[in-house]
Parts: sequence; C-alpha cells; structure tokens
Amino acid sequence: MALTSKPIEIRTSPHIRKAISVAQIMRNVVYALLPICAWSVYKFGLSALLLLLTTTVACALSESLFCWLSGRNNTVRDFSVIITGLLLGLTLPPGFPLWMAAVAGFMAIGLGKALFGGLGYNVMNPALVGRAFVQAAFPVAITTWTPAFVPGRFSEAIPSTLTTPFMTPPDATVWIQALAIDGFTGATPLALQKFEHISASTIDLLTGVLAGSAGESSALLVFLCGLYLALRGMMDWRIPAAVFTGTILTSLPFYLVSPEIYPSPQFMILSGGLMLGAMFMASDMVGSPLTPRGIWLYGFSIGFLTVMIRLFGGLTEGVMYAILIGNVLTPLIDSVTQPRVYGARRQEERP
Amino acid sequence: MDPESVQFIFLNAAIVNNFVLALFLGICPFLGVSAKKETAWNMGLATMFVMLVSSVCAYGINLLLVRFNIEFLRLISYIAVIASAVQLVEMALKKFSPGLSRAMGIFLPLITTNCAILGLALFQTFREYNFVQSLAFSIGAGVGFTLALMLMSGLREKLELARVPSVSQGAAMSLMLAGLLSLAFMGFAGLGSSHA
Amino acid sequence: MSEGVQARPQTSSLAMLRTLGGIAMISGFLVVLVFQWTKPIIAENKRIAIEKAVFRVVPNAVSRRDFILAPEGLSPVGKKAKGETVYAAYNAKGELQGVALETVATGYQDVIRILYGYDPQCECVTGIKVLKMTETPGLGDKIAYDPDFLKNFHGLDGKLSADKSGLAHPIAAVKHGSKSEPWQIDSISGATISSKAIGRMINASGQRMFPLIQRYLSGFRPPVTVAAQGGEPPGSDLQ
Amino acid sequence: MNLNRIFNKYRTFPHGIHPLGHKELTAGKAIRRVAFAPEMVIPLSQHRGAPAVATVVPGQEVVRGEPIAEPGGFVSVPMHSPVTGSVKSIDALVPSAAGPKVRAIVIHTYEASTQEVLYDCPRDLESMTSEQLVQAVQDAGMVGLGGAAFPSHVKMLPPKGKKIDTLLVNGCECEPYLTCDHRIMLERADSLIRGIEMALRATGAGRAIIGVEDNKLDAVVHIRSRLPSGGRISVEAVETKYPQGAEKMLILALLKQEVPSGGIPADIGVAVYNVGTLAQLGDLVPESRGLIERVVTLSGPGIERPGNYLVPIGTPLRFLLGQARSRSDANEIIIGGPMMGMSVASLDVPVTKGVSGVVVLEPKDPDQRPRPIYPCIKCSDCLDACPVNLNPSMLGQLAQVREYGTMEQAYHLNDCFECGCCSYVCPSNIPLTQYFRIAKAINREAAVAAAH
Amino acid sequence: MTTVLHKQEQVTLDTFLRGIWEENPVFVMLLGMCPVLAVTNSTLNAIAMGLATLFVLVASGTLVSLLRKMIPREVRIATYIIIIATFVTMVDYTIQAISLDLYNSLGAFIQLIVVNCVILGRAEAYASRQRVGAAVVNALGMGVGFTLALLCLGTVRELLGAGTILGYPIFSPNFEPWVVMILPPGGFFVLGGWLLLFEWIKQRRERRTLQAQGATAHGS
Ligand SMILES: Cc1cc2nc3c(=O)[nH]c(=O)nc-3n(C[C@H](O)[C@H](O)[C@H](O)COP(=O)(O)O)c2cc1C
Ligand SMILES: Cc1cc2nc3c(=O)[nH]c(=O)nc-3n(C[C@H](O)[C@H](O)[C@H](O)COP(=O)(O)O)c2cc1C
Ligand SMILES: Cc1cc2nc3c(=O)[nH]c(=O)nc-3n(C[C@H](O)[C@H](O)[C@H](O)COP(=O)(O)O)c2cc1C
Ligand SMILES: Cc1cc2nc3c(=O)[nH]c(=O)nc-3n(C[C@H](O)[C@H](O)[C@H](O)CO)c2cc1C
Ligand code: SF4
Ligand code: SF4
Ligand code: SF4
Ligand code: SF4
Ligand code: FES
Repeated sequence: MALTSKPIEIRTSPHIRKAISVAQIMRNVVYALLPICAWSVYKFGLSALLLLLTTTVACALSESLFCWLSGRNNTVRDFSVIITGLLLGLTLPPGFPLWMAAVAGFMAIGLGKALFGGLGYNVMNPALVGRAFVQAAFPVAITTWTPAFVPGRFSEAIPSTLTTPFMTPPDATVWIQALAIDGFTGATPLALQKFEHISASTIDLLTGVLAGSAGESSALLVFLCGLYLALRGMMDWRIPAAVFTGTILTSLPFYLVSPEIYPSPQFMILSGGLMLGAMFMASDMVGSPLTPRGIWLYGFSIGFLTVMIRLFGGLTEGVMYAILIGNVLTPLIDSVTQPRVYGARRQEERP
Repeated sequence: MDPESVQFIFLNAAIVNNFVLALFLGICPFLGVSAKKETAWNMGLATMFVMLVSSVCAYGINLLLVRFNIEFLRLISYIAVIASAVQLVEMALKKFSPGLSRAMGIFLPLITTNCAILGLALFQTFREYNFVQSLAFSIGAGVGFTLALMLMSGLREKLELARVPSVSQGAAMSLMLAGLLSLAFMGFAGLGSSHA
Repeated sequence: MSEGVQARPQTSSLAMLRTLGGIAMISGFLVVLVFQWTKPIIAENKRIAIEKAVFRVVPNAVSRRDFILAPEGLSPVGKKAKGETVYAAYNAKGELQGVALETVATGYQDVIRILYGYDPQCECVTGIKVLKMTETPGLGDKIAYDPDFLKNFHGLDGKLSADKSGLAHPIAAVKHGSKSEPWQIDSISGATISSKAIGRMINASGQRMFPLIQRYLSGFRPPVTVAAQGGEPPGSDLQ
Repeated sequence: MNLNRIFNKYRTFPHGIHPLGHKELTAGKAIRRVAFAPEMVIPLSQHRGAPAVATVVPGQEVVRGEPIAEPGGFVSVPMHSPVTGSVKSIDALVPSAAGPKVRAIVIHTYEASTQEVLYDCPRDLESMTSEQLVQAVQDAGMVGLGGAAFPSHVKMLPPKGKKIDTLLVNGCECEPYLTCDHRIMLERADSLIRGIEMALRATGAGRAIIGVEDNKLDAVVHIRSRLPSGGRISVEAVETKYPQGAEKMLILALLKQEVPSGGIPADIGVAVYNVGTLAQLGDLVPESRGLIERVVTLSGPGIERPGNYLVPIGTPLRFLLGQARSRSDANEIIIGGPMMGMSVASLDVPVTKGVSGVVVLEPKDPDQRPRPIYPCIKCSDCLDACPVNLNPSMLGQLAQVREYGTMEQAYHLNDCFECGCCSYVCPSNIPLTQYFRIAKAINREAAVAAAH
Repeated sequence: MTTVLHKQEQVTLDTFLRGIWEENPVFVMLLGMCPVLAVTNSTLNAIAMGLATLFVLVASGTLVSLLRKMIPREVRIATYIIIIATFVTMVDYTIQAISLDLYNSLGAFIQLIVVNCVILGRAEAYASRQRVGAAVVNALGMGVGFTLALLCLGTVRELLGAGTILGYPIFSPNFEPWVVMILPPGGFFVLGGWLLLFEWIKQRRERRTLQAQGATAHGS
C-alpha cells in the first residue's frame, strides 16, 4: 500500500493551528495603515511622503544593523519594523527634517527594541520611544506645525524637510507667511483649545482638514482602519474601548463643571493623536498587559493620563507619554491581575 | 496650583521632579535593589520611612543651627543626626513591630547614607519649607522613589524572560531602562501648574 | 584565624568618646577655619551678584538699599520685620531709580524665579532677570535671553487702578504676535507656557506690591554712603 | 471574546476556541462494521491503572468474546478476544500510539470467524445490588471511551465520605472531525438510556443530564423522544465550542460548579461518562459480555472513504486505513482528534479501547502549513482561549528559561489539562501545550527524586 | 583594642592605575552614580565635581590612614563620616568663594559628596588598613578615575547637547543641539552607552582570544 512509501510526520497535539501568524497580523496592520498614510500624503504632499519613507527605511536599516551586530537572523521580513516606521512617521509633524526623522527611526529600533532582544521583548512601544527621544532632543522642530493643503505641495517640499543633517532647520514662519494662508496660526486644535479655549468643530476633527502631525488628523479614517483590524481579530478591541472609556470618564466631570474652559469628551477623543494612539499604539500587544482585567485597567489608565496631561500638564498633547507610562505600568498591572484559575480554592479555604 | 501649596510640593516631588528620574538622587539603590518586585517594595517602604524621619530631624536641627548662627555645621550635624535617628527608630521598630522591621531590616543601614535622604534634607532647607511643607516634600519624595523603584523592578523582571543580547545585559540595560523611564516621565512636565 | 578566636577586649566607652571628641574637635577647627576665611569672599560674591541683577533690571542705577515691605509699612533690612524683601536702586545722585522685586511661578517644567524692576515714576516694569529655572533649552529658556521677549519689559504698563488697591489692567502674556496693549507681554512662539508664567508672576506680584510701593514711596531713602551698604544679603535665592 | 457569546442561548463555559468542525464529512454516515484483520493485537495496558494479566497461553484457541486477560488490580480491567482464532503469542512487544513498545496478546484470526459473539450469558439486572453492578462493569472490561480510557467501575465508587448525586453524560464530542458519539446517540439511544439507568443505580445518583453540543440538535431531539418518564434523565444542549467535552467544562456549563483544583468530579458529587461508554454498558452488561469492539470515526482530508466504523479492538491501523482507503500523500496520522490526539509513528499500532477516531491530515491543509516560531508577542490570545483561566503566555516564557518550579508554584501549571487551545490560537506558533507536558514531566521526576 | 593585621601594600604604579581602569569607580564598580549623572551636563561641572571629589578622597584618605590605629572599630564609620563631612564642608565653602555660578550649577551635589559611596568605601576598605603613602596614591587613582569618568560623560553630553566643549562652540554655528543629552534621560543614556561600548569591546576581545587559542590549537 502506498501509505508506507512516504515518511509520516510525528507532531504533538494540537495538530491543527488557527491559520493566522505573526507575520500575517503585522502585514495586515501595514495594510490598515496605508490609507492613513495616503491621506496624509494627499494632505501634506511630498514632505509627508518623504517623511514616511525616511522613518520606514531608517527603522528597517537599523533593525538589519542590530540583527547583524547581535548575530541573529534578519527579522525585517516579519513586517513589525515596517509598522514601527510608518507609525513613527505618522506621529511627526509633516515638515519634520528628514535627518531628525532618521534619528528617530534609529532610536526607535535601537533603544526601543533591539536593546531588549527584538520583536516581542521590548518593554515600551518602539515607535513612541523614537518619538519621545526626538521630542526631548529637538523640541522646537517637533512643535513646528505647517498648514495642510498648501498649493504646490506635490511638487515642492516644506523647506524644513530637506535640512542638512545635524543642522538647524530654517524658520518655518517665513515660509508660512509667504504662503499667506488665512487664519493659520501654527497651532494645533489642542493648543488652541488649551491656550485660547477654542474647540475645533467635530466635523473638522473627523475629516481632518486641520494642522497637526501626519497621522493625527482624520479621526474617522483612523477609526475605520482600526475597526478593520479589530474585526479581523488582529487587534484587541478592548484596548481602544478602554482608552475611550477612560478618556470620557475623566474628562466629562470637568466639562460638566465648566464647559467654557474644559473641552468636551468628544473633542478629547477626536483631537490630537488619541485615535491613532488608541487604535494602533496602545493596542500594540507587546507592551500591553496579558490579563483581561489588566487590559481594561491599562487602557483606562492611558485615557486617564492623557486627559490629565492635556488639561493640567505643560504639554498640549499627552497621548504619547500616557501610552509610554501605560507600557511601563504593564508588568505591575499584570502581576496584580492574574486571573483566578478554574477550581482554585478561595483564600480562606487554603490550608 | 500654588507652587508653595502642600499638594503641589507633594505632586512635584513624587512625579514631576521625581527624585530618581529627574533629580538623580538615590541612583545606587535604584539600580541595586530593583531586580525583584518584592525587594523593591520593601526597599521603597524603608526609604519612605527613613525620609520621613530625616525630614523631621533636619527641620528640627535647622531651627537650632539658624538660632545659634552655626549653619556651617549643617552638613555634619545632618548626617550625624539622621544616622543616629534611623538607628534609634530601627531599634524601636525591632521591639514593637518585628515583622515590619524584618521586611525593611537589611535596607535601613544601606539607606541611611545615600543621597536621596541627605538630598531631601538639604533641599527642604534650601527651599525654606515650613514643617508641613517639609512633611509633604518627604512623603512625596518617598512615594516617587517607591514608584520609580517598582516600575523599574517590574520591567527588569519582565526582561528576565526576554532574549536580551549579551552586550546589553546587566548594568547597561538598567541604565537604559532608567533613561526610558525618565523620558516617559518627561510627559508630566508642568503638571499642576495652571495655565489659565 | 587565631585573632578571631581570642575574645576581642571591649573598647572602653572612654576611648570611644575620646576618639570621637578628638575627631570632632579637629573637624570643627577645620570647618571654622575655612568658614572664617571664605565668609567675606562669599559675602562679596553675593553682593556683586545681587547688585548685578538689580542694576540690570533698573536702568541707570549705581547703588542699592534693601527694605522689607509689608502692608503695615516699610522698614530697612536688619530690623526684624515681616514682609517681602525689595531692593531699592538709586542713580549716582542718590535719586530713586526703581525698585527690584522677586517673584515666582511654575513654568513648563518647574518653578521659575525672576527679579524684575519697577519704576514708581512711570508706573511701569523696567526689566526682568531670570534667577532660576529649568525650562527646556532652546524653547522655554528663551525667557532669559530672547531679545524680542525681554523688550516687552522695557516700560511694561503697571498703572494702579483708581482706588489704588491693585493694577488698572492685569499684566498678562498673550499669544505670539497678538500684543495690542502696553500691559500685555508678547509670548515667545513655541514657549507660550513659560511666557505666560512670567506674565502671571509679575501680575501677582504687581497687584500686591505696586500699591504698597506707591503708598510708602517716601520711605525709600537712599543709603547714607553708597559704599557702606552691602553686608549680609537677606536670605533668598538671589545670588 | 466574540459576539456569539451574547446571542447563543445555550450554556457553556468561558473562553475556549472554535476550530472548524469538519463533522459534515462523517456525521451522516451510519456506523458500519469492518472486516477482521488477519492478526489482532491486544495490548495489556489499554487503560489507566495497572495492566491486565494474560490468562491464555500461546497456541490456545479463543472464541470471540472470551476473556483472555484478567484485571491486574482494582484500577484495572479484563480483556476479551475480539475474534475467534488462536493465540499466536503473549507478551509480544508491539508499538503503541504513545511511542514506547508495550506488551500485547497477538491473536491469529480464523478465516471463518464471524461477527457473532459466542461468549455471553444474559442476566437480570433488576435483581443485582449496586456492588454487583460495579463488579459487572469491571468484568465487562469497560473503560472510558471518551479518550482517557479510565476504568469505568472505579468512577462508580466515590472516595470515602463523598456521594455521587449527579451523573453527567458527555455527548459533546467537541473534537473536530469526530462523529462517533453523534452516531451512537442517533443509532443506539436505547442502549444509552439503559446504560444510564444502570449507572444511576450503581452510583446511587438521583439524576442524569446528557450534555450535547448544539451542532447535534438532531441527537438531542432523538434522545428526548426516547427518554423514559420520571424525569430523572434529561438532555441539555450546550454551545458548540472546544473543549466543551472536557469534564470540568461540562460540569461548569451544566451545573455552574467547578471541580476544585487538583480534585476529581466526585469531590462535588458528580460522575462524568461518555455517551459511548454508557451505550456500550447498556449493551454489554445485561448479556455479561466484554468490550471487544468500539465505534471509531475515520476521517480527515487524507481518507477517501470517511465514516464511522465499528472496529474490533486490536485491529492494526494499517489494516483499518486500508479499509477506509487512505490517500498516499497523507503526512500525519492521528489517533483521537486533532486537538488532543497523538500522531502515530507506526502503522502497526492497534486500535485500543480509548481510540475514538483516526484522523489523517494532509500537508496542504491551511492549518497544517509549517510556520516559523516567533517569540511570544504578548497578544493574550492564549489567555482568552484557556478554559481553565491559566496564563499560558507566562507559562511558556517561564518554560523557555526552564523555570519549571515557578510554573507550578506561581502559575498553576498542574491545572493545565493539555487541551491545546493555547497552542491552537498562538500566532507566534509557540508549542505551548508541548512545553507544559514536558514541564509537568520534569516536575514529576523532580518530585520523585526528592521523595527518595 | 586589637588591630587586625592587614597586608601592607607596596606602593606601585598599579596602586594608582587600578582606580583608573580595572576598578574604575564609575564604569566598573558603579559607585557614586548620582553625581555622575546629575552634574555631567557640562564639561566644566564635570571637572569641578571631579576635582572636588578627588580632594575629599585624598584628604579623608590621608586623615583616616593617619588615625587608623586610634579609631576604635565600633565608631569607625561614624568617625569616617565626620571626617568626610568636614572636608566636604570645606570644599563647599571654597567653591562658593571661587564662583557662585559654578556653585549654583552644581547644586546640592557638592554637599552630597558626603554620602558618595566611593569615598566611604575607600576609607573603609583601603585607607583604614594601609599606610599613608599607599592610601594617598590609591585615593589619587580613584579620584582621577572618577574625574575621567565624569569627563567621559560631561564632554559627550555637552558636545551633543549644546554643541560646545567648556562653553566653546565646536561645530558650525548652525549645529542643532540634541537637547535631550543635557536633560535627565540623556545622562542615563550616555552612561548606559559607555557601558554598552565597554562591554562590546570586552566581549569582542574575549571572542578574539578564544579564536586565537582555537587557531593555535589547530596549528599544533
Ligand atoms: C519637549 C518639549 C519641551 C517643551 N518645553 C517648553 C518650555 O520649556 N516652555 C514652554 O513654554 N513650552 C514648552 N514646550 C511647548 C509646550 O508644550 C506648548 O506646546 C507651547 O508652549 C505652546 O506654545 P505655542 O502655542 O506658542 O506653540 C515644550 C514642548 C516639548 C515637546
Ligand atoms: C489518578 C486518578 C484517580 C481517579 N480517581 C477517581 C475516583 O476515585 N472517582 C472518580 O469518579 N473518578 C476518578 N478519576 C477519573 C477522573 O476524574 C476522570 O474522569 C478521568 O481521568 C478521565 O477524565 P478525562 O477524560 O477528562 O481526562 C481518577 C482519575 C485519575 C487520573
Ligand atoms: C480537552 C478535553 C476535551 C474533552 N472532550 C470530550 C468530549 O468532547 N466528549 C467526551 O465524552 N469526553 C471528552 N473529554 C473527556 C472528558 O473529560 C471525560 O474524561 C469523559 O467524558 C469521561 O467519560 P468516560 O470516562 O466515559 O470517557 C475531554 C477531555 C479533555 C481534557
Ligand atoms: C495592533 C498592532 C499595533 C501595533 N502598534 C505598534 C506601535 O504603536 N509601535 C510599534 O513600534 N509597533 C507596533 N506594532 C508592531 C509590533 O508589535 C511592534 O513592532 C513590536 O512592539 C516590536 O516588538 C503593532 C502591531 C499590531 C498588531
Ligand atoms: S473523542 Fe474525546 S475529544 Fe473527541 S469528541 Fe469524543 S470525548 Fe471529545
Ligand atoms: S493546554 Fe493548558 S494552558 Fe493551554 S489552554 Fe489548555 S489548559 Fe490552558
Ligand atoms: S500529565 Fe497529562 S498524561 Fe500525565 S497524567 Fe497528567 S494529564 Fe495525564
Ligand atoms: S498566544 Fe502565543 S504569542 Fe500570544 S500571548 Fe500567548 S504565547 Fe504569546
Ligand atoms: S551616589 Fe549612591 S545613592 Fe546617590
């Protein structure tokens, strides 16, 4: 009988696997990010395109470099580094000098990932580590916002984009004034709300025609892309849900007490990087807790911290730092929320 | 918040200008005793306690020093009095609460001569805090120290299971982690100052 | 091992006390020696530092005298009076040029402490100097050196209200490029928080102190001789 | 988490997974007999507990149904000859599904051997005491047919101080591909009910609940229509979800109770039996017969004629697969279901009492494709799958650094019943269940070493 | 009182060099980390801090070594602390006299030299057991090692963080400084970076020696 002609395989149970693998998940996250990238390129033109390319290439090259240095197989092909690069690019201002973006990419992978052993072992979100590093290193460049939908944006880059490496970028105000765009103040909706108490309209926030980083603009688009991942089971929907709950529950009391000073919860959710952060960055499973209660607690803390930093901190935007703090809280959260095992005796019954 | 107010002093010492992560005080115990959550917690408790004791002592001594115009003896008397006060309290603790004393025991002598404790005493003197402010400052500093230590120990325990490259194992990794923590804590800058 | 086996004779308490006492004596001697030697130098350093700062915020000043100012009255430093220390600055002819005051507020990172000058004649602020801050280099720390920003304080309006209990117009920092009134401060672009902190602290201090300065204006008599002033500076961060 | 949980009206337990069932391959196929293999191999240890002791000698003639081995202790059962033939050898070493070679009786089948059981003796159940019933169950050589092959009579005698009040009859059949229990419920409902009543008497339990997954509602309806009056026996549908058939999960779903960690169902007054076990009991005990054949599902993409076969115990796999026409490019042959079964190394392995199915997989199946193993990405899918609420991610990471002691003390390793859910869902393809099996074995060895 | 006899060390070049490389207090023993991180945001501060520590190390080492026969075991730590505190107070006032700006930028860290483990550790582990000569040379070595480590950090941080060394611009005027380097995280990162570098060099050297040994084994 033919049966014996071929060697039979021996495996251990279970013999079947869910047909979904890490590389597949990562590839789908990249797909989900592409529409957001496309929108930002449409909005900010050549500069945004160059920025996204730079961060992605810088991340991929750094990953290869560190793999080579530590004598490990190159892990670029698992796509996680592409996500890091794209997300990093999406969080930076569109006119961010490319050389600084490359520094951010290098730091994201080196400091945020390779140092700890690569995929799965990092303790903080690599993309945000990269961004936090350049935020602390180049505070001026990272708070310089340029207007969207500038005519000629596809043929000409924002002047600061092509700054010579290690040099100070040219003053953006000159360029912006030359454009003579009505009413552009260089302030993001969050800064306007914080310092002038002017809230942008919900429609503007949803569609994203405002200033801001490449990825923090259209809340609706980001939400839809995140929804795709959640529906395909590649992202844990509980994390964004918990972040939103935390944000609403924390900001609502302030809004109810004095709506003229404090922004509404819906502004809180739709403005800034919260949508992108909740959907794509807080939800990075590597830095988030494992336990079900831990996941809710983690998301809630991120929402809470974001509101606290936005309302009472020095910064206008707190999502990045809230997620980083959430990441470092994760081990502690995990250790206090271990699930009760089936049949475990209750405390008092223990001998 | 008023920068002189007790809440602000507490919040500032605990989070915004965290002793370890922003002021670089108490780095040695932070690096040395943060490998396990359990020990980190006990160390945190012990430090909080010693901070409280030394803050009170320093406040008292400073009154005397100013009264007799011998401020140049400040450093010598601070360190001597803090060391002996901790010794006394430790003895009392051993007698009345052996459990607590056992948990904090080995750490107490270690803490007595570290920068966080003396730094606390010196800072509260420079900033001319009154008694209540000093208390808030010391509790805030203790809470902040414990927080940093717990976060660090959680991360280090987690990384014990990671495939860390051989070069970055050990002290270098701890320092990088501390740097990342410090970077994350920069997000709290200005927390509590009003911007209206 | 043999030493370990022998019972170590207990050191007598007397020996311990003797040693400790001896060491304490030595150290006391050393410390006092250095203290005595450096005391005048340090005092002089501090005086120069204060004077530099005061003369920087009050133009044309060449001498200063320190007072304690409180709602109850004005008294020269030295008398045990409660209140805020202010530095009156005089020109070569001994005429009051202005008063320098200290004030604090929380900025972007931590507390900012400044000294600023107030000219009772023109009822305006004449200059500021940052004494202490930890603002972000390149951004918030521009409050200390940015010429455009510092220009705000050459004649910043601090007029009293009609009832002389406070300022006619609260001093405040406004967004970069939107200064329209003489009592407004044009913020540094990208460092609104630090700029606002400066506005806030001058306003708070001005609301309280300007009416008092005006009320006790006649008390700010110049020092007897310019050089005789100085001495121990009041306990403050001013160095 | 999934929305199904919200809309499904049937009871279940938290977590678990939903692998593709593939039951349509065989669910409609009635049970058929297979021919006798020319040589039957009957291992002496087909069950948990002590091996049986042979009572025949080589060359001896045996008839179908005749006892050929006696129990080696209380937790042990006798063996019966599945065919009429002559004993070729006893104590021969034959390959087993688990790997190591085991002792077995090999019987040469007479060409003329018929399906007729020649060794029986009807008896009156009504007059038997419960002790006699338990003895009769042991004499029948009954072991659990749900897979674990635990001697059935042992479960009828609860430990001292415990009393069985509820009998759960496990008709879940949660493993993909397998449909033997489904067919038994449809075709042998009366035997099943007879077996249940017998078990109720033997255990002294007051009620019996048959739990059936809701993908077999036809079985529910069918059994309900045959239930005797009196209401002691009921049928409940439960949600289709793996591992709904694990006894701890079934108890949680139907009784809302948990078996204490490290305990057995008897601790909370429950005994769980597989439907196949009780149907066989209902058939065998009244006739004083022994267990000589069982229903086995042959299925999977590697089988041309999938179906449910009544297979004599001891039929070698090679013969059985020949009957069902296994395809030539089959690459993995599994005894049991694909979630918990074992892949066999040799086709000379015989069908034993615990074999509920033989599944032949092909390399081109999407869930079979080889994939690289990644580090754990902490996705928490395994936590959301583990039916006993363990933390497989943490356990897996600890296993990789060989912290076996910590796994047991801090993370409840011993509560893992190796259902495979965590490995199934893991996107990093980490062989978690395998790690846990190894860790347990190492801990057991360490404990034994420490005891000496 | 019994004096436990310790082997008296010969003063050699190694007595001095040990503190600089093999037993470098910062890079190898990880002692006195707080001042290392806190004051190294500029080269000048690093030098001042290093010299101040060097002075206290040498002075207290000398005194402790001189008095080593007279100090009873029971009170030795207290004695050392008083001695150290004395010298620190002296340094503190001296720096105030030299420059108030420098004093302000070093903050409380001059006074915190008292609790610097390097100094107490040296007093306890070396000076209290060795003759004055050895104690001084050893303290000098440690102090120089400490100062060099501070310089390693200070120069990198100032160069990257402000584009200057000792206040003098190094790069073209358009250089964009990496502000993070003079902020607290930068301190951790730069020290961590140095340690990574040393570790990498060490491991590479070990690999090379192993390979070399393997090669000779093959050759023979
Ligand atoms: C790393 C970092 C450091 C900052 N430091 C300061 C600072 O020192 N002072 C300040 O006013 N704003 C600082 N900011 C900016 C504030 O968060 C805020 O965006 C700014 O004050 C708003 O001013 P604008 O409306 O003029 O842009 C910093 C921002 C970042 C990202
Ligand atoms: C060592 C051992 C002892 C057992 N003792 C009893 C018992 O005394 N009573 C009982 O009802 N079941 C007993 N069982 C049976 C188990 O509860 C369970 O039904 C059997 O292991 C099969 O379960 P499974 O197929 O889920 O693995 C025992 C099982 C084992 C492994
Ligand atoms: C993961 C897992 C899944 C199981 N699934 C089933 C099942 O679907 N049907 C079943 O009868 N037994 C199943 N079992 C075995 C039961 O736990 C239990 O042992 C059996 O129902 C007892 O009956 P038996 O002794 O008659 O075989 C499963 C066991 C495990 C560990
Ligand atoms: C839903 C989802 C979100 C992710 N978010 C991030 C992210 O914010 N930053 C990042 O560097 N990588 C992200 N990744 C990719 C990957 O998890 C990341 O590179 C790991 O943190 C590297 O260990 C994400 C992956 C998934 C599936
Ligand atoms: S054979 Fe086992 S796993 Fe499969 S359905 Fe039956 S009891 Fe469940
Ligand atoms: S194999 Fe063990 S750990 Fe994994 S899901 Fe099943 S019970 Fe949980
Ligand atoms: S380890 Fe596995 S095979 Fe062994 S007794 Fe436990 S459940 Fe059974
Ligand atoms: S399913 Fe796999 S990758 Fe996900 S947490 Fe569990 S072990 Fe890690
Ligand atoms: S130098 Fe050791 S704790 Fe600060």
